[in-house]
Amino acid sequence: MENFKAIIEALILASEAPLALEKICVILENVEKAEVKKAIEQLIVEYNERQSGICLVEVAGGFQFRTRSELSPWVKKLKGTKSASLSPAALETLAIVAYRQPIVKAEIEDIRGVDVSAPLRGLLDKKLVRIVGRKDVPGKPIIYGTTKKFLEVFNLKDLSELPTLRELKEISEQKEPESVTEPELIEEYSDT
Amino acid sequence: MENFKAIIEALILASEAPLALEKICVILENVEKAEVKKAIEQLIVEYNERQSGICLVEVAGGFQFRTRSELSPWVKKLKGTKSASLSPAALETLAIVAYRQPIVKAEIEDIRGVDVSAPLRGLLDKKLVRIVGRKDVPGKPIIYGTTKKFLEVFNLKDLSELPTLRELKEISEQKEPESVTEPELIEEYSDT
Amino acid sequence: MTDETTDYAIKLDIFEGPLDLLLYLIKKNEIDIYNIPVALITEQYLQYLKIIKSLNLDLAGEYLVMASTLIHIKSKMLLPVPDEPSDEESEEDPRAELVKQLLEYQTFKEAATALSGRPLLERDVFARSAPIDDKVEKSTEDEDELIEVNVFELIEAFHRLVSRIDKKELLEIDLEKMSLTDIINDVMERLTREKNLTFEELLGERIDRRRIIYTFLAVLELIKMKMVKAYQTSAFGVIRIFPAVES
Repeated sequence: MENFKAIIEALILASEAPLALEKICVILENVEKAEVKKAIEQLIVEYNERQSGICLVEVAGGFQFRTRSELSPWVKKLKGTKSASLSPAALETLAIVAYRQPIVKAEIEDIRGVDVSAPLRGLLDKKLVRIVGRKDVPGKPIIYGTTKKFLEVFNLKDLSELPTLRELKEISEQKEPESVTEPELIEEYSDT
Repeated sequence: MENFKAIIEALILASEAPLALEKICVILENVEKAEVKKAIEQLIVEYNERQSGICLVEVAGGFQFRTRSELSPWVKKLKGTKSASLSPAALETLAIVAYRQPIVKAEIEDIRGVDVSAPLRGLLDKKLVRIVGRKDVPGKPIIYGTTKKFLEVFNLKDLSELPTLRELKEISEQKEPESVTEPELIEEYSDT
Repeated sequence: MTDETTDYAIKLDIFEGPLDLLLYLIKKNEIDIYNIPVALITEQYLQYLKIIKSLNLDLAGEYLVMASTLIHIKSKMLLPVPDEPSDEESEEDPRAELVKQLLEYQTFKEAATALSGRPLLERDVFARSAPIDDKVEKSTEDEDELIEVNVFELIEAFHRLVSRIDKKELLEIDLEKMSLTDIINDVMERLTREKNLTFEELLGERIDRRRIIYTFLAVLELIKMKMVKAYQTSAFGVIRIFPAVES
């Protein structure tokens, strides 16, 4: 098995979802995790250097071949115009869930100032958001969190890769809002 | 569009079926068919020379990336650990068992309106449903219930964490677009 | 005025709620968010609501709640401020809560924009979507395959069924019932294992009130469903519970 890099390449291509390093190791059995990692890194560099239309990216806790984003106009032409864009309401709701998870519906509504039933339902349908459990308070409200698919769709390695909210404030040339409490990011809520 | 080879590569990766030469030409518009063909041939050679785990092959009247056939044992191993989803029939049967347990087969069939032998057996095999006991009525029908694994798969502490229908309605019942501020929510249902 | 009306009308459908409308007004008037002239903003806000009404469009309740909040703040601002701060904590700016809310909402609105600016799958980047290598048959030993399905799909499936057959009784499911089901399952499992148990044994160590009531209800339910039988050797004797049918 001298050429396990080729095997890794084949596995990543064949996998339906981003393929986790651990899973590759399980399949390869006798190769050190560090070596597998090195091989993947080499592959990433090779695809980049080759100016290929394909790149190997780390996303949602795994590796996946994707088309280069500059080429999207061409791929879109192939795929037709069924661009699955999210409405602003859905995006805002998703952003709140992503940064504040685990979160209940009432908390999302507090922030958005409107009822979020419809966008929340849309996000559940699209599997970008999932039910994480119930909060142990009277009424046992449902707790929501983001899914692995959310990471896949938004091209994130994991939740810690979400742009921090502080960075956003800087971009938006706000006067420094010292008094605002910094919402902390809850890291591990990716699903199994 | 000097680097149309990269575009071709991206198109082939993203295509749902083997991509025909003619279709590539339609998308690229201003490139000669002969040139497109030459680029594809170059790509095929490149992938071969690189000893990559992936090869570009002509199949079913088009081009497609495949894993190299020598590597199929590894790919098979990957597919063996593939995660499965439940068929709609299985999911419906499981839903009835989950919400109405303990329940006998005839009752499930009353609700689904069809024979549930096959999905029920599948659920037993997958260890999502188990035999809880027998009912002391003529025929001594088997009573079914959900398992611990069911709770694990659905990430539930116990059955009381299952969302109730009332809650589902709360998030799903679309108010008719009564306010102007929400019309874009509707599009959310139509896409994907 | 007509011009302005059209301007408003166009803007209306892009607001995501009262907070969004307020942010728009703040930006439009180039106002410092930390020092909102409440009277002005309230006036403009109410003007918008009037236009919505005049267009015969339904107004989400949240907009009206915000209107009353604004009016409330405005009236508070009109109250004379004591010259000297009293010994107690100095009176908070009546706008503080609203400002906090606006800033928080603004933060997430920007986060939403940033999210949609990322290279999105199926919009900017694409993954392989063809089934790979038909030659590779799926291995049949799916003994321990991972099942990928979420609870939402489950309840969706049930909801679908219910709406299809429209049986009202099916709707009578609530948390209480589900907790009871947990205990019913538990009781049946133990009975299958132990063959027979007394009520006390069924309770085990967990003897809180709720547990006793639920276990009792579970046994009653099981008897009703003809899944267990209860026997008593003498009056006031110990009640033993058996599975109704040997498995």
